[in-house]
Amino acid sequence: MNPEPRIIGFCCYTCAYAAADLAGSMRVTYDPAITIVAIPCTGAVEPGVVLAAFEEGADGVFIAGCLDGECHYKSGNLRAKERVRALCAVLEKLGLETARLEMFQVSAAMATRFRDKATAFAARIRALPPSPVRRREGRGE
Amino acid sequence: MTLESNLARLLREGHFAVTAEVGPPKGASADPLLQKAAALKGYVDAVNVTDCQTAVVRLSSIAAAVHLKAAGLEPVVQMTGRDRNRIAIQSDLLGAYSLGVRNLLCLTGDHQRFGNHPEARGVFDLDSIQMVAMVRRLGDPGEFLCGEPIRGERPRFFVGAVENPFAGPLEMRVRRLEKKIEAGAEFIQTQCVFDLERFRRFMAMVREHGLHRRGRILAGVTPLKSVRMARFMRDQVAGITIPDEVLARLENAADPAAAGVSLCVEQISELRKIEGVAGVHIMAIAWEQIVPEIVRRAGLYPRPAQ
Amino acid sequence: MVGGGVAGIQAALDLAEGGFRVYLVDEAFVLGGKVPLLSRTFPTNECSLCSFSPWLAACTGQANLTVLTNTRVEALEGTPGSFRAVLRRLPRGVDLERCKGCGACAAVCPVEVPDTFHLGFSTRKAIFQPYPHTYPRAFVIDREACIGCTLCAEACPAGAVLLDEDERLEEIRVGAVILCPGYEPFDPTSLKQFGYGRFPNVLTGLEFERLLSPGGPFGGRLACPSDGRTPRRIAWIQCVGSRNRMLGREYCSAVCCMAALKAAVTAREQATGPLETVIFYQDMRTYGKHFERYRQRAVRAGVDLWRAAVDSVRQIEGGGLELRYASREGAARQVFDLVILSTGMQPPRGAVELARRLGLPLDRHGFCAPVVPGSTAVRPGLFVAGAFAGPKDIAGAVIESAAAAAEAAALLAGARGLGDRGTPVVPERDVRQEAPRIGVVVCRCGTNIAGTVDVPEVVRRAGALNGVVAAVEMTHACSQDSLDRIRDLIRVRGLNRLVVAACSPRSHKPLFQQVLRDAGINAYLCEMANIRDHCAWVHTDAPAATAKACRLTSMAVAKARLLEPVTDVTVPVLPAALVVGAGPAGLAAALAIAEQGFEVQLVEKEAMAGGGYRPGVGDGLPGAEQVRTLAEQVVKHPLVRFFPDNEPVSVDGHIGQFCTRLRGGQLLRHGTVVLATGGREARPESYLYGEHRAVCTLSAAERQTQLQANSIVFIQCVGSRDDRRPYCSRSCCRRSLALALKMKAADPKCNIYVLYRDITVYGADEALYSRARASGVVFIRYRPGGEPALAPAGNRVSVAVTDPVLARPLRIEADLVILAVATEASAASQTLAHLFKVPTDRDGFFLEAHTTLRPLDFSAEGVFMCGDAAGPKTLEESLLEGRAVAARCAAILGKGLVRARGVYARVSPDKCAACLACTRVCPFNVPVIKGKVSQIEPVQCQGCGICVAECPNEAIHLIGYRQEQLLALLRAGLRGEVAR
Amino acid sequence: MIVAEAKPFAEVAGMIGGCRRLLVVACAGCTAVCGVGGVRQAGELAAALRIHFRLKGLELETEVTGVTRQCEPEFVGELAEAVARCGAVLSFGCGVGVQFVADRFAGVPVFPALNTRFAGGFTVSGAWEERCRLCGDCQLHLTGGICPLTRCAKGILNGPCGGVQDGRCEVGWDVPCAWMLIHERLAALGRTELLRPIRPPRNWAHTSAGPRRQGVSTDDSGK
Repeated sequence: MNPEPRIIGFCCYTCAYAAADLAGSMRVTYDPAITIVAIPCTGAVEPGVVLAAFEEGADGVFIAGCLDGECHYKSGNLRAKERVRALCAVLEKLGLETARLEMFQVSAAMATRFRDKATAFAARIRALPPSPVRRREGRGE
Repeated sequence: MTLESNLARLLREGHFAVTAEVGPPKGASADPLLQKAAALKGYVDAVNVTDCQTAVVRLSSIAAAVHLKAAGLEPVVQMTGRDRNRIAIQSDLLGAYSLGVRNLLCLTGDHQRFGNHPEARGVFDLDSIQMVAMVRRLGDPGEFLCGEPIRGERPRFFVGAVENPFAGPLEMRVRRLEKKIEAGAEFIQTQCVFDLERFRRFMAMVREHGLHRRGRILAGVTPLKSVRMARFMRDQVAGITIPDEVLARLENAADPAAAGVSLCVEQISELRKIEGVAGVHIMAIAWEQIVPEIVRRAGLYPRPAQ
Repeated sequence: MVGGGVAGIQAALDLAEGGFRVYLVDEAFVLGGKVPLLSRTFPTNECSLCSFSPWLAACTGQANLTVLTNTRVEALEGTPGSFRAVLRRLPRGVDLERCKGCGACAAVCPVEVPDTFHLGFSTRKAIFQPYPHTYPRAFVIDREACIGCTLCAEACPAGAVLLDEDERLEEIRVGAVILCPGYEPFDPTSLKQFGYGRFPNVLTGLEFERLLSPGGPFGGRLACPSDGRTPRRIAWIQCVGSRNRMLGREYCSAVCCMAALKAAVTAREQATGPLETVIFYQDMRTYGKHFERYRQRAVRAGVDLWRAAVDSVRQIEGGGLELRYASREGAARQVFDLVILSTGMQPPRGAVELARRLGLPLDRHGFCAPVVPGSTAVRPGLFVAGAFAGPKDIAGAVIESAAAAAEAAALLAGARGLGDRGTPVVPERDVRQEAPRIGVVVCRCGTNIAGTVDVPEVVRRAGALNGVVAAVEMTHACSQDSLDRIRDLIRVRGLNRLVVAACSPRSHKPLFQQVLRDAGINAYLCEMANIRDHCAWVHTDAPAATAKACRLTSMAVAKARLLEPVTDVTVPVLPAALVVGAGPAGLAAALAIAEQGFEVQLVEKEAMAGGGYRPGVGDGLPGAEQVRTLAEQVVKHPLVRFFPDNEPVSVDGHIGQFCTRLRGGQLLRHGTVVLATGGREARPESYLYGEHRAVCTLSAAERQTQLQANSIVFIQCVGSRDDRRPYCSRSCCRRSLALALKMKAADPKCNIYVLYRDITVYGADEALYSRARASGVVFIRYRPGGEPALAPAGNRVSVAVTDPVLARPLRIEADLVILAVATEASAASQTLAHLFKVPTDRDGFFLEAHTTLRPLDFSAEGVFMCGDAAGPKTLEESLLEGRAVAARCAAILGKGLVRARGVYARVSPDKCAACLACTRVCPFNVPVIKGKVSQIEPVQCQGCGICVAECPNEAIHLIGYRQEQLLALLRAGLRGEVAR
Repeated sequence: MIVAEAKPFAEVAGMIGGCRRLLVVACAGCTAVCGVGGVRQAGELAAALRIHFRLKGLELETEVTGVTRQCEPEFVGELAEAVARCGAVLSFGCGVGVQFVADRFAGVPVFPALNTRFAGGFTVSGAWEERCRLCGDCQLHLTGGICPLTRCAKGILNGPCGGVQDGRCEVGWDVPCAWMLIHERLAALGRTELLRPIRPPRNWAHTSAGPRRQGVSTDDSGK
């Protein structure tokens, strides 16, 4: 159980970020623990940056991009998928639950799908204990 | 002691030679080998002893050869470049000759990848052609590969090589055969023949280049014991082709083993008809006891006296 | 530009970009036309909104473009080059500038009316926003519904509601008018037999699109409108209101076949549990690019295609819908849960009236077909494009509107550039040496943000952040007075960074960047925190929302601290276009570009212009004369340099600055490229071709002036729509029918048989089909597998085929067998594709950036395609595409310079190991290794950052998304920002 | 080019066990080019290691940097200060690089982050393939530019052996027989006569089988 999780969501500007905007204008609600970070394309997310998020104490990270075949940049979302797969392997080796990292895909019109995916992810993270990286942290905050 | 190779003599005198093949045991006793040998005695002119065939560790071919010789058979020692470098090969050959071995078959050797020690380092210092050339120079002018003269007796082996007419383009195989004979190979044992058609074309090209005159060619044959074995050889053993009609004949046979034998016998009679074929090399893998029947039915019995 | 649908918008933008003043007029409240209604677009199955919204966004930034929604054209007087247009501006009831789209008005509005966007499946208020991501974004008042209670006016925090606004007449002066008003779906209520309107589960195609849309009434869940239960069997009835003699509607609506296939596929994808999808059709017309493949995929996915005419639908107990139809076995019935009527297109009433007022020629169905095929002119200075000119799909409309734009631009060539409004540029202050002095503006957005988020708290916390020198709150940061205040704040407090915590940067960042520019600060020193759409609007718990707002703001500040100025990269455009291929399309493109005043370098591998129609090759072909005159015009045009017997051998450079060397050694410098290398007739490998003299190809037959034959057999789809070429060659049916009619006219006694799979003539050409049948041409359908069998019979050929109706073998003794053979990509395409680093599709035709919305663009900027090289088509379509491409080129050539996006990848040469990773991963082939290091041309870079994440040495970074910027932002978001 | 691959994470984590400060050094040479030894991979591994140790209740401090080529003393020299700061080095160089770093900083432990595999290149097949055995006795002019030593499983000079079938090698049906390739190439060049002469036994003295090889440098700068 994690009462106040910290969740970072990297959202591609063309689809996922737009879907999140639409979720706003449709006034659907989701977990405030989710913090959206805009990136031009999921293909631009550097694995190192994701690891940094965990190192800085993120309890969960999701990467949200366009649907298959709809990537504004053709293949960005596919590369992102590969990288997420590789990153999950790293988390496993580190002994972090792979459930803390996820990639999902939405179109700009799928506000509710975005809400559902994000909410489900947040629920999953809340069910997990706080990130051991943070628990172990020498210096407090 | 300068006893000449019986096989060499027979071939020179124009007899249709018959050789067989035995694989040494996977243990330190020669008995299994001698049992096989007993079956062959009197039916073949010489017996090949394989050198850790398919890269599976077995009793040394030279030691096995000595045992056979003691049992009254003439051995053909097989020597591959897979496990020995030029130093080891030359030294082993001096030893073999000193123990009365006269026939030598040079091979590059099956890759260790599919043997029982795949992690072994393959030596492949020399390929078969280079080995043939080296061995011939040991005999004449009697010098080691490095050029140093041999002191005392020189090993004058009757040197052979193998050829596989069924691997890659014919014309390339013939060219390679030519290189082996160039290098000094005096006899050639071929991969087992099932595809007679292709073998005939091969021999035709061999004759074009006059190779059959410069080196005695023994065509390989193998009695197929079962359909399973035939399939395995066709699919798993590199460089072996078995035509569908051959396979079909086994499949339709009530007694495949019997069919295999008669097939082998027919093949031999067909091979005898081909100009330039100086003999047959019977590779009855793990079925040596059938060799006498084959030799008889092929009308090659009795063998000329040693 | 009358009509703000996707086609109208694109053409308007092309013209505006190219330096013309453009008025984009639409009767609707918002731009977009029909496309936003669609759940997805075929054949890519993309979310139409996603792919389309960039164009809406572009409308915002375009200074030359004036969008007049809710406006009607009343009258038009004058002559080409100087028209006086009278516009009727209908009241919107809401001020476009002031409205922030917060929805406070709708929240209080007491009136509930059926939601027109969801076609009545759900309700909306009398004051409403027509659909998400609209442009303009402002709400509107539905006058019919409004009861004038003024609650909205009181509720509006921005005072944007104008209840007493009246309609007014306005006059504008324009040089040319393009009509692109689109279409209106046929209303099937009149067709009683289908029970539309009576049975709730009988829907039109468009209604079903809404049903499927993720933003639709059921959120994309497949459901029966009657009771919301999940359908298990859905039927489509094709050609409702199209190809219908009785209704006097003898045209094909051109899109319904694909629309139905797409809807069926989508339905199957979205279905939970088993679903049967059956399409009842007459001819499945999948003639467009990638369409036939789509059809095959659909069938593989389980969509059933039944070739049968449905005569009635009736509702049975339990709400099921029983279809009665004529099958080969006779009358048959089937019960379905949902029935979708593929209703055809018809011209919009308003447009028809306007056309009448303007005295434009209308066909008997009310469509405004151009006078000369291959042109869009209907009257000097007046051009028509899109479905109003005749039914067509989105891509078709986009192409036609571009062609219209080119023709208009040619007419007004002299006026190009007059449109540009030079905005005075404030000299930029160099802040690189300064320590960050950040100003934070927190927007209340009326109550939108302030309602949930404790704005003063956010301001207080922001004020304490490192590097922040000023933190203020504003009611509406985006209102003009606020913008002025921000500008002054920057000046007075000497700010060098701006953080705006408000709504979405997607809609508002450009606005605040402009403020920075006006204040003499580089526009890229601006960062936004989306505390409305991503916070206040989606969280109800005030403390949590406030905490998050603070977090988002501190993250933005952390990033802002590391922002660096970006100088706009621009490259001058060489005002010339290279056109490769002088066939019909290439010639049309060349002429249209030259007519707009730009140099054209026309390269042709043959010695003569005309492509397949050139003298000695195409003599006698229908249209050969037209092409020949066109060729003469082009070749002797002063702005055209013709290089016959030549071809490109090397290409260097990029959009604006291409440098191409020809085999002849000539070095050509140009700003854009048009690849129009055409296609070729595939050589038949069957049907005795080349073995019997009575068998010839369609084009050979067309070239014959005198054909002596009593019995003629046409065989369609020879080499098309098979495994080898899974596409329809598009022009053959039309050409075959035309030829058949010509033969009948010449000799009414001759017997003509057309052996076909699907007669694929679309739009107005449907008339050819009915005329052919009327004149006694016999049509016999064959299925793949049941191809006709030919056997020589002396001078004749005996053709055996199975009669599908009677299911028995037929034998025809033919004097002449005409094979409608496939069109395939020309061999040159591959070489050119390699040369210009552009892709081809699996069939060897050029592959466009976006099949629906950018049908003539390559994803490599500044390079375009047209004609058969892009896929088989009719001569008229090729000519039209040539013109259209000219408009795309002119948009670039007219601009004089191309500007890089603010976000592009930058290489640090010292770190580059020339490992080629970037060149291998870039989806647009932008990076090249030059001088031993990677070079990424800013104007070509699309700014995706895929190479950035791939570069092993971190030698590439994306402006505005540097790793250290993201790390700082993450640290701020996760650890909490370190206060001063 | 030298082709390397990342060592298993556990192995690296194990070897640096006791260190609390670590200098992670990328190499902009071969290993970066084959996408395993660049600053990116160094940074990612450093981050992973930091997290790994924190989860063990330990703090690892890392400094990530890179040099142009770790196989050059001059470039390695640039690391002096950083090495002094950290006291231990994790090298993303090839075997050569690691040794040069270790030689230069004999006082500090130097750990290899990569396994050095072979000399090869990125082929159209999208994979890295071995192309040279560094035998020091190049015969490519005789074999149509295809190295039998590297690409023939047995490295024979008078091939092909009898194991070839349908142009495939006996060691695996996915491996083309190098000698068949050579034969085709020479046939295309019209130079099959090159296959006629018997190639004599190879002089292995120049190869990895021989003593350590040293190149003679024409100038002895830095010596």
